[in-house]
Amino acid sequence: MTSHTGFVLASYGAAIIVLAALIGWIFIDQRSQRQALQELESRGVRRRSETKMDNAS
Amino acid sequence: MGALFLRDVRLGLRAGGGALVGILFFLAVIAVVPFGVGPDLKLLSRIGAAMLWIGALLATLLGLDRLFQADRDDGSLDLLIMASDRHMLPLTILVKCLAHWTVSVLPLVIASPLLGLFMNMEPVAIGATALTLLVGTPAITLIGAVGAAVAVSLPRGGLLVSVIILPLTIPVLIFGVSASYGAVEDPAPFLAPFLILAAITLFFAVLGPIAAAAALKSSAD
Amino acid sequence: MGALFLRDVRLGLRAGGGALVGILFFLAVIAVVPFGVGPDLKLLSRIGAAMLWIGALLATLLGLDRLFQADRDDGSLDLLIMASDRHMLPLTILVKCLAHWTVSVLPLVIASPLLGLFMNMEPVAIGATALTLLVGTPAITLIGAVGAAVAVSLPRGGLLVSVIILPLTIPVLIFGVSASYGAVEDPAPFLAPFLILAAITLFFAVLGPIAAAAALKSSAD
Amino acid sequence: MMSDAVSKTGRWIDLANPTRFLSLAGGILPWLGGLTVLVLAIGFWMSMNAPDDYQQGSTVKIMFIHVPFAWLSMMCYTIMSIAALGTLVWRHPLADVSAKAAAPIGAVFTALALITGSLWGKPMWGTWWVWDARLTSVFVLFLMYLGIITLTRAMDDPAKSAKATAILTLVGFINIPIIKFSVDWWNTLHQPASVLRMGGSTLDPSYLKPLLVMAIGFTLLFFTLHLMAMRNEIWRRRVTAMRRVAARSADRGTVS
Amino acid sequence: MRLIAENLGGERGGELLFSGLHFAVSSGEALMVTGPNGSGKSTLLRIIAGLLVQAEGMLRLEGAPAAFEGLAAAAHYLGHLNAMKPVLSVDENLHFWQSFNGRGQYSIAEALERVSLGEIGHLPFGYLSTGQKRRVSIARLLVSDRPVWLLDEPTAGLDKASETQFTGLMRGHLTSGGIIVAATHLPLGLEGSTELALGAAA
Amino acid sequence: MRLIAENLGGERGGELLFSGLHFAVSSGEALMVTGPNGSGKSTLLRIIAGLLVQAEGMLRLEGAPAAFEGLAAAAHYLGHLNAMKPVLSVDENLHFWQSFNGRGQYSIAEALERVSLGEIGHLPFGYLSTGQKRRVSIARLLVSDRPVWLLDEPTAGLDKASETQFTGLMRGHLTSGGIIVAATHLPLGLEGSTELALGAAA
Ligand code: HEM
Ligand SMILES: Nc1ncnc2c1ncn2[C@@H]1O[C@H](COP(=O)(O)OP(=O)(O)OP(=O)(O)O)[C@@H](O)[C@H]1O
Ligand SMILES: Nc1ncnc2c1ncn2[C@@H]1O[C@H](COP(=O)(O)OP(=O)(O)OP(=O)(O)O)[C@@H](O)[C@H]1O
Ligand SMILES: [Mg+2]
Ligand SMILES: [Mg+2]
Repeated sequence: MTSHTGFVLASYGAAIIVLAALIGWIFIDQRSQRQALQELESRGVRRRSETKMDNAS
Repeated sequence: MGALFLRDVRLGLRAGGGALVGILFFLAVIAVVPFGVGPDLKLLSRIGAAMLWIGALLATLLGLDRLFQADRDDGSLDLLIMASDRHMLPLTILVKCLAHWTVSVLPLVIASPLLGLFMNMEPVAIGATALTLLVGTPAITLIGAVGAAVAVSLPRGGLLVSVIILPLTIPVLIFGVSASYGAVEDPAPFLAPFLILAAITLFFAVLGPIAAAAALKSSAD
Repeated sequence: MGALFLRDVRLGLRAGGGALVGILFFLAVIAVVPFGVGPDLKLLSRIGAAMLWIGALLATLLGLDRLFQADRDDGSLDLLIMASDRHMLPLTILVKCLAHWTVSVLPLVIASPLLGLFMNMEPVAIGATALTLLVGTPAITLIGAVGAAVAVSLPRGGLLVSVIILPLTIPVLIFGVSASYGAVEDPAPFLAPFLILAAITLFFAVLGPIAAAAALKSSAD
Repeated sequence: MMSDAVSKTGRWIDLANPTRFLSLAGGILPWLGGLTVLVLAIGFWMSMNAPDDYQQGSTVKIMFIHVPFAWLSMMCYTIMSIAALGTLVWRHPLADVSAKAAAPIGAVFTALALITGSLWGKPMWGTWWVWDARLTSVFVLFLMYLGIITLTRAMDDPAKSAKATAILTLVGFINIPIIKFSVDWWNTLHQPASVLRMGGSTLDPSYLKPLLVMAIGFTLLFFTLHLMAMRNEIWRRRVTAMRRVAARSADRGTVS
Repeated sequence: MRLIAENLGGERGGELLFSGLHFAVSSGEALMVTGPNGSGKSTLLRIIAGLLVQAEGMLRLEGAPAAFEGLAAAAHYLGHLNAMKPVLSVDENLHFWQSFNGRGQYSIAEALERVSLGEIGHLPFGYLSTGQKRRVSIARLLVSDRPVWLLDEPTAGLDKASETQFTGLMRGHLTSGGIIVAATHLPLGLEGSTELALGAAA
Repeated sequence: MRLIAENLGGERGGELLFSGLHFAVSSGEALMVTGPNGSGKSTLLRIIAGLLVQAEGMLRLEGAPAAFEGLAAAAHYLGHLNAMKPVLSVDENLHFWQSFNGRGQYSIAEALERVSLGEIGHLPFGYLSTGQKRRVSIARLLVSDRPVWLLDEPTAGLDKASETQFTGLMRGHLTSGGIIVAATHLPLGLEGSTELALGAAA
């Protein structure tokens, strides 16, 4: 029975590691996209739809 | 439509030597397997049908990625899509698939009995395998058309197309092989899987061209 | 030359969807086999090496016919040939072959141990197969390059090409597979077929590009 | 007839404006994330305290994660297929974003189902892997996830890859019933359905409860991650669009 | 027959190239689309051909003969690519397009005669020179039964004599009630055609 | 540096297209090859580029800098096809040809600036319009180190402004001691260039 605990630990461990990697990747991606957006906005670039709306108003 | 079929068959015969590539690739598969399995003739005859099916499946993949790409590269695809009010695009695609199958796969189906002999298969098994190949391989081409249409704008989509369609062809393979076995082994039925195979082919004869047409339409730019 | 290698690798990666595709393709091929042959692990482990080699052959062949054709269609080939006083044409071809091999075949060689596990092969057999693949598959690319070059040079299509090329790849396949088996089965030798395989690769590394260069030069028109 | 389609697209953009989606997601996400952590913690505690099975010993604990992962791998593909329909039929602008964001998450859950299944199979069946129908079809599902991911990455124009991927996803949906019913169609090693089946569950409540809590927890986790990935994808598209506009307007010497 | 565009706008890669275009071309009329490189001429033609979807506005063909259901079915697009297979002979290529598109005014032999390529029908298309290839594509227009011609720089690669000859062919098409929309950098020599100038870009 | 042809003859498919051509082009000079479609202009250029073998006669480059061993190595051929990969970006394409051909007078950014495509280096080549594609090919000439330019209808698809710009670039190349041989239907605006008219054919 005890020999099987290894398998249980391994599967829980694998699940935690893989999920942590996924969550980490999503957070890193989120940070880089936010940074890029902020940088572009600070340079005064706008999306086309925004400029159109501005022109209309 | 007849004109399109004729053109594609001509192109296939003249330009690619598609027919021979398929058969030769098939031969290569058949030549290698005995090395793995050893000279055990009984075993060979047992996996014969499976090998013929796997060979046919893989040989169909060769050249399939160019099904629409060649037409796109020279501008024909634009005109084929534009004509879709007169000739329904799915029909056009069906005809192209048929031409591809006739040139690249049919020779291989015809050659399969010969290769069955190499694999020491029984006559009944050979006949059954050839029959299932005849009925089942069009489904592979038709599924492949979807992959080819999806990847049409990628200049070197060859491997990608195969990756996309191989998982989808598995049911065809399962029922093809089990029908082939059903013909020789007693408890296993032949007719049931064979009919399912035919149904799969018919199903993809409808679904494949429609899906491929949708993909092609969205690819035009 | 480095630039050419880089360009072709980039093209292969970008257009086909990345290095992952080679591995995925292989995974798909391997996943298909048990459906045909049945889930018998003993049988699978016996045909494992043969399947790995067939998958590698297929992956090499897919897209190889476009090796020079793509460059010819967009006019690059003219410029590559014109530069032959500075960059020897056989060398250019060798680099192109190398790039094709790196993109389409190498990932698959690297993944082969993993697939060996799936096929339930023994560790020694897995190692031996990976080694023979590493040594042997370049020969297939190089032989294929000759075929691709001849095909480019025949404006009316090269029915002959496949007939010439594929039979040449069969010896590579046979020696590769028998070396893989030699490593595990006792009476069969490993070293002899392995050395022959290496010799074939070296031989075609010289002959292939030279023959292809000759064919390409005569193809320009 | 073309113009009809265009005006329809316009209407849908108004209905599901990505900007509105972003603010909505921003409001929901903290709550959803908190709930996920809570439920997963409870589920984890319950599964640790579940009794050992008389047949399977402590390995039965693997079930509490294996089964949710296996379910989610299929659910994620189903969501992607619905999103594909959304792209093709209703031309919903968020559908493509949803499908593209879901694919990597689904691939991860499928991989985890395979890994935990293998780790369970070794003590139970004595082998890591068999080519049995269910295992192979889950493996094929994994391949299809990867194929879809590579396809979305291979085409750089999102508008173009959206339809192609949608069509492929829909055609590949055939695999889901194959996975679900493979155990009934071919007799295999794998456990037949015991939780989700006609005529009620056959599982003992002491296992069923933690399993259900874990399943809910992982489902919540999936939705949290999916929302976050969708938000990232929308931002990524904005960045590309803005970069392009910046390049073009610099080209004409009129920086807007 | 009348090709009408209202408030038409076209985009590429998310960027609007032109918008608010209004034009109407009736039977026997030609519209010349001009503008610098990258101004969206080809994009406009592909939108009319139904190969791209417009970003905004309406496009329709009024009073087309019953045989032509939609605009795309009535139109024949001559793009930069010739849509011919190099390994097939000129005759085989034209024969295919003729039976696929529906038989037009001329037979293949007549059409080849009209572009002064009478004797080369048996050659593989790949053996022709650039200008000859283009002329075969023009012959494709003649053998197909399509009233609306969409021409994208049709005279690129043609010599002087073929250019005048092509002007004559276009005139013939217009007199027999056809419509022509052509994108071009060079004057095509069609008097009385309207010009649509697309804005300056890159 | 001097490109000399003596008694040159070219054939295609076993048929002699031209024969007995004599010409000599020195540094700073341009030769315009004219003639109707199918008269063999492209054939002549491909013979000079070493891509076809002449049927008769002699062709040589005298006094080339040591770096250029043969005529083919000194020549840059701009054919009908652009020799660019649609999936690679403009920069990547040019970068490849630059390192393959040897670095020329201009950097990639400068060359793109010179053809007024300064800001699109990052776009995939396949996204460009016809004329933009052609201009990138012209930029390829500028980034490569080749004194002899062989141009086959270089201005096909260019708008008016780009045509004049290209004339300026050719002039620059001539002033810096280059040689140009161009096949063309349209006058390229290079005063003082000699013309070689090939006979009429199909
Ligand atoms: C790599 C190996 C495995 C894979 C890919 C896999 C896959 C799956 C899938 C897809 C399901 C969901 C089925 C459904 O909802 O109908 C599932 C459920 C389940 N699996 Fe596995 N499995 C694997 C190994 C195992 C092993 C070794 C065991 C235990 C001996 C096991 C026990 C179960 C159980 C008990 C369920 C729940 C069935 C239900 O209640 O519906 N699995 N598995
Ligand atoms: N497939 C594409 N994807 C994204 N953008 C594109 C694509 N094709 C063209 N474009 C862009 O759209 C714009 C217009 O292109 P278009 O081909 O319509 O121009 P054009 O007026 O025909 O120019 P030319 O005179 O050079 O033929 C160009 O700026 C080009 O970069
Ligand atoms: N690959 C080929 N094989 C055989 N004959 C060819 C081939 N390419 C061209 N020809 C023939 O050679 C002749 C000259 O072709 P070439 O391309 O040199 O003409 P060109 O003067 O450049 O014409 P254009 O103005 O149309 O470009 C043509 O009659 C053509 O049919
Ligand atoms: Mg254009
Ligand atoms: Mg020419």
